[in-house]
Amino acid sequence: MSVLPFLDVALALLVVGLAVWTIAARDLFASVVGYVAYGLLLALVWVRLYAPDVALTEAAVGSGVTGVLLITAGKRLGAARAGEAGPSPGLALKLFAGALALLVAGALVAIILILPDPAPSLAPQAAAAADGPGAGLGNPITAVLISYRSFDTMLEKVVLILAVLGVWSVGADKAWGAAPAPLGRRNPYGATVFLAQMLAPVGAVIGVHIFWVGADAPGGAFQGGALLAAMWMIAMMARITEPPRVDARWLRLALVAGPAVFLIAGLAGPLMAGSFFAFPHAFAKPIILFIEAFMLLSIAVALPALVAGPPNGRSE
Amino acid sequence: MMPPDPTTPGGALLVLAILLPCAGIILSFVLGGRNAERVALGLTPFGFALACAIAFHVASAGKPIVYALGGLAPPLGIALRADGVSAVMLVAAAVILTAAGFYARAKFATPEGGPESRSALTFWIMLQAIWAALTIIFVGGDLFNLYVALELLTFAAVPLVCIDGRPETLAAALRYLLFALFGSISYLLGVALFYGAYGTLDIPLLAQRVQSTPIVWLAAALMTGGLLAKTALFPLHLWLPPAHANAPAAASAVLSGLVVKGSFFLTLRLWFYVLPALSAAGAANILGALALAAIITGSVLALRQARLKLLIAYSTVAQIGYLFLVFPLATGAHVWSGIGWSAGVMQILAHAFAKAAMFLSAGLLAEALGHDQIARFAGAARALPMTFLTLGLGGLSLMGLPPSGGFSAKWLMLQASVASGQWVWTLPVLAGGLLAAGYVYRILTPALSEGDIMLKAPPKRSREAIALGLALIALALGFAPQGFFDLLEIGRPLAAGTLQ
Amino acid sequence: MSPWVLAGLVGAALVGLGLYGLILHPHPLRKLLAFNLIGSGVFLVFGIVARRGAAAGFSFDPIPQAMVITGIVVAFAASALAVALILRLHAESGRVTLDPEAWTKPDDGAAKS
Amino acid sequence: MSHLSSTLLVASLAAPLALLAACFVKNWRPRALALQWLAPAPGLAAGLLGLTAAPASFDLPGLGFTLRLDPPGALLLAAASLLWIVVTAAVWRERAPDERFGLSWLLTMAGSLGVFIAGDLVSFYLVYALVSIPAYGLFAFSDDAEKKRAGAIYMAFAILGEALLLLAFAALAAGEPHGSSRIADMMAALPASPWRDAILALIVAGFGMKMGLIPFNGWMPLNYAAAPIPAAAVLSGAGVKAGVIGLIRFLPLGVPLQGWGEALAALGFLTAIYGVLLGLTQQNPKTILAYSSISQMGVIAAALGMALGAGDISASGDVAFYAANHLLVKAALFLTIGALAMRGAPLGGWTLALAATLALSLAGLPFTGGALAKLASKAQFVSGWAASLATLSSIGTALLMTHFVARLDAPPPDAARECPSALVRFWPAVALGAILLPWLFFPAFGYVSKALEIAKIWEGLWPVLLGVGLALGLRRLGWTAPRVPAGDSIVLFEGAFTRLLALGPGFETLDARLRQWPAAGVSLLLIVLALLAAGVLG
Amino acid sequence: MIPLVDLFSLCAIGAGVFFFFAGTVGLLRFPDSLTRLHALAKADNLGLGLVALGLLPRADSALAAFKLIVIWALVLLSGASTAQLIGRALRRGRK
Repeated sequence: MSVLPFLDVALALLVVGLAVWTIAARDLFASVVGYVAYGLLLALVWVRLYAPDVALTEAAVGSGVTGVLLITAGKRLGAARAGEAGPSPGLALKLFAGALALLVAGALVAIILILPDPAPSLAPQAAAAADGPGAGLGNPITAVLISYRSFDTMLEKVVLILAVLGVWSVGADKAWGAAPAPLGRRNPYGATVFLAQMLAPVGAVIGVHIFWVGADAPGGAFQGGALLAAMWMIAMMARITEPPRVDARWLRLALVAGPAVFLIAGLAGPLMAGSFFAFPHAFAKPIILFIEAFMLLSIAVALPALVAGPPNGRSE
Repeated sequence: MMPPDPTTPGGALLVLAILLPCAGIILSFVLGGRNAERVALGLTPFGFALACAIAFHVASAGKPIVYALGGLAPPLGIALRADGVSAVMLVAAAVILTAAGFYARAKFATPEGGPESRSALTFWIMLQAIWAALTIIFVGGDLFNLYVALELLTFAAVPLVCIDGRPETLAAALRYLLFALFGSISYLLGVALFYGAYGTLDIPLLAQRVQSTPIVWLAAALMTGGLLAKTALFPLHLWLPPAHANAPAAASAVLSGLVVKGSFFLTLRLWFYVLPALSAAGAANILGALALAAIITGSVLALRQARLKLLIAYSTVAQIGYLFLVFPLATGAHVWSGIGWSAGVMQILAHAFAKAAMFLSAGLLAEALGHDQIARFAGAARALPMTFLTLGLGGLSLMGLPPSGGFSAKWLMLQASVASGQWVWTLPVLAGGLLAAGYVYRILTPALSEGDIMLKAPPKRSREAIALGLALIALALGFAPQGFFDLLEIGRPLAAGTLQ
Repeated sequence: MSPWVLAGLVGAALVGLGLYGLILHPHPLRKLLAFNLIGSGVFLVFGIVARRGAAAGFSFDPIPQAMVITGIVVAFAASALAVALILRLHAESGRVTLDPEAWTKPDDGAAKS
Repeated sequence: MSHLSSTLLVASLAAPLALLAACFVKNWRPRALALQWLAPAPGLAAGLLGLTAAPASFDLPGLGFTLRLDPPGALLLAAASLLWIVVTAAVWRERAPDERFGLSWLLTMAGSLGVFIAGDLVSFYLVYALVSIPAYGLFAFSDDAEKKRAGAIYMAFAILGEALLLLAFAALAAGEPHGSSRIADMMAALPASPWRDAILALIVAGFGMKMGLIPFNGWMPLNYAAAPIPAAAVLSGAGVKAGVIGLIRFLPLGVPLQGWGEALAALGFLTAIYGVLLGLTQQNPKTILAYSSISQMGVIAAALGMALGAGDISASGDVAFYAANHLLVKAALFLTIGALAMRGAPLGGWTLALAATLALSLAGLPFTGGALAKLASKAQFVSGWAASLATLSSIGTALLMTHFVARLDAPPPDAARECPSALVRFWPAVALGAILLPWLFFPAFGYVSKALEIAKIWEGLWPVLLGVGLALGLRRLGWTAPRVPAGDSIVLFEGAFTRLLALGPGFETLDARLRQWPAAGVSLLLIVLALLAAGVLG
Repeated sequence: MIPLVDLFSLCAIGAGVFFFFAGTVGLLRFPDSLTRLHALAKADNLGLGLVALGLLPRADSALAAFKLIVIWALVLLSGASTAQLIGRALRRGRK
């Protein structure tokens, strides 16, 4: 009798409990904090599902960067009066909506329990392709992301560009071109500065490491990029560095580097390997790492840009 | 082990058609300023040519053209697939986006050497993003890939809604975004279930494998619900009127004419391409009932709006209802299904062109008059004859009067309803036409009556011509030859026994 | 009970909770949190699908896992866009309500005839 | 079909459309509009040529449209073309109306000529819409409240009629087994169609609206009162005949349908009598003519109803002749209002006599075109009750027309201004033409000599005399009819419409509720669950 | 006989778990935020340190062992900084 099932159940209860807290908390800020904790614990669930890559992504993006984003927003909105968003719905509506949500969740549970057995899987095909289009990458997730379903990944990078532009576009007209508002307070606390000075270099190294091993072990451009992004954000919070101006050419180049290189590589596919988004088997791994390197850069720049928000014309 | 590469001749065009606007986005973003506009407009002829080339290939091959990305066949790889409907939609989108782009030059121009402006950069990039997203939606063959495309579409559309930065547009954009996210997450859950059940997300492969099991039905219900939220089918239209009515005219035209069609198109794909083997009469009737409610409510609300753009936006709510009549009228492998199918596609096209033309005209009108209060239009038709001609012609198609695409669509819908014995669907078709006549009348009558009107600035003739051109296309659709309807049948799963 | 069933239950619970919050919370940021809860619930469904698909020497099916990674990034981008809109709306108007009536200008009103 | 006639047939539709196309160029527009009086010329030629030719079809290559000319259509085409030429030339000779009016005129003209030659369902619907909808522009653009009201009501009926016909046509098309869209093929398939009764009901209701059959008669008096005299002339003359040709084309006359025939005949006679009675209550000569039109259209419907009951396909020619006569006479009568108003009171003896002769032509006064029309329609009214009712309607028409002539000295205020002066000068020619031209056309349909038999003359004369006598007698007695507002039953429609409008705020409330976020969210879940249930349980 | 290394691991991890437990009790039972913070910081730093120490001998490689130390160091760093920041925020809130 292993102790693991009990841990699993405890973890599940904790995760659901924090989710309930996130929904039920009266205070906006408390709800946000609950969500961040929830995200961290969820990463553990992913570990238990044999999904370390997802766990890393969830911890870094789903909980970490999203956490900063939401906490910042919650802090700015928290000062505002309650009830400004409109009245809370009545009890009857609450009961009705709750019943419907319960029904949907119930249906989902029922369906999950009758998922076909044996489960259909593309794992055999992915395994078979590992030495072909998979380029001998030890991490099948990376092979899926950069080779088999590279098209999804490239589009997702385009989505990130659009999101950045969308966030910027929310700013004021006259502020265009300027930098977003600083992430930290005018006189950062010593502890913040200390943390940034200590953590950022180490974190950056770890980020690059995670990216580098991603070809064969859990990790990759997403996770590494998210870590780099986090380090940059810490540095910005400590005012060691400031958010860049949105019209900075280097920033724009960095943002598009990933998708641009991806797109060019995809377009070159017919010349290299006879098909768009195909890579010649002999050079597949270096090409993939090359693409990933630029994606790392783009992610590392895009996530902080998304958190920093639209350009801000006012000087603090 | 590996299935053979299903790529067909001409398939490479599909990749190019997607990558072209993607490259445009990247270039515009890096070069910035006036270059964004140059890139966006400079690429339009190429995009249009690619769309036409795809249509030509599909028509001449008589079967869908396919491209397996990376040379890797589904289920492991992603395939792109263009059939007759995709081809037609690609061309329509190319025309409308090009028109919207050239129309918008007046508003979103960056002066030579001038500083980059927020709204201009956003507009030109998002316009290309919509192009890219729609292209993927029209030719995508993988349900998850289509999810990414849907998100691309939403991310491109939302900033356009609030591009002028007023609080009410921000609220409209936020409502749009949140509800669209609600929709996309619902869609994504359905995708997960499909993968869990069949281990593939490729549309033709799924079509071969699906059976009428609870998993499939839940997946289909979730995906449909999500897509309906993004399409704003009544009663999920909460976000549409303010979003479409407050965006700049060129954006409204694209949002109303094309963007809602993107998610609708995926609904079509789901039911007619993924699930053709299922007997979906019950679901089709639910969608038909919602369509009926949409047509009546949307039209009545349009009839009661004081502002022209809100009127046109509510008309979109009604016209979206018409789109969904395709489900009861084309589901199954009946003789009449082909008629219903043609009707549905014709309705997409007719509404796309007519509505785009009307929104562009409404924009010109608002700029010229400084307002879009219908009650204050007296004498406007004399001052702006071409603009009102466009509104009238667009209205003609919405009302379903001949000759117009709207007429053809209604005509085919009525035939399919009668032939299938579902007389109940003639009610919304006819009532919607009458109510549309009512709201078009409401626009035109005050404008045509006598009155003195002061124009702030007369609209540019070229912009009026663009809007008129779109309206004329909506009209010309009424003359579509048989070959056009044959094209729509290419690749339709249940067309004349293609599915065993 | 195998771990994936447990994860499935958690996923379904998250979806249900998120739906409840997304529908009923008036504050857009709370809606956004709820959306993210649904999102992670949906990702968990992908996760159990991947886990159940363990085969050919893999302890998971890599395709759904890769989709989750893509999905997480997209969901974050969506959250960022929504937060930017919420903050801007708040800064511009001091309100964050989504109630359509609250944003109706007097001249938007229906024609009273 | 001969080369010449097919060319003319195409040209009858192409000529107005070409002018329309020319209007898109701003510089050409005034010229094109001024030249439009020439546009019906090919139609006139085609019509005259087709009067005696065998029915023939011509498929327009490429577009899938079919044009068809048969004697009934040809007669109406010729008469309508003639009317359009005369009135258009007169209107533009004096001073060009504004472009809005000019374009509406041209569009209506194209539709009005097109309905007589359209051979397939879709093109018929198209030209039918053309003759109905742009006509709005001929009278309703105005600040005058009454004209606006007339316009709105006209439009409502036009669109409603279009909707009913659209459904009928779609059902026809769906029931045609070979995918043909020709009207003739549709009609061949109709009697066996499972939806026959529904289609017939829609056809009668749809075209009945155009013809002003009760209870859809209310728009016509408002319309003609609001329209300027030339517009009223072409609308009452040519426009309304679109409904007549519609019934001729879309009733399966070759197959006896007893029940439908009797119902239509009853509706027609009822309308005929009703029109006379209500017309007597009116004071405005234009309105009186409108009620006379309602009554005459009732007679036509009755004739078609009898033919439908008997399965008599030859009735189409007779009815077309009756309609053509009405086309010419009614248009001339409208012009008479204007012409005499310009001449001013008091009306001279011969003027009055000519006007009276013209008016009584409608009642079948011997030696007028009306006598021939009556002769033509006689063939349908053979049975006892139908013959009696037909005679009764003749008496009524004579009564009503006498009332009209009596009211000519009180024309509506704008009548003199509205009427082109050329028509005033040529009025006697126009009136004589309307009285006599049918004699030229009649040989294509029957024997003129029949109309000159003494018995027939007497048969035609006594109801007229009786009607006129009654009218004069009542006048002498000082009897005045009760006043009924123009449009009579329309007030009820308006009331119903107002109540319908009152539903609007309800919809607004509903919409406002549903657009609340929680409502939309709940709706989404409900839809998902409903679809799930439909799938799993269904 | 348990190998000495395992005994060491057991003791160290056991002690670590005790500190975590104590920290959690403190978090739940202490009267105000500053004292709770105090309890938490101790638990994190010492508890995790002892756990990491216990795991050290069991690491597969020197790199893995190094990683363990780095993890502890990073948590130490962030824990201390965060506690400092929270404490400052609390003091500001009291004023």
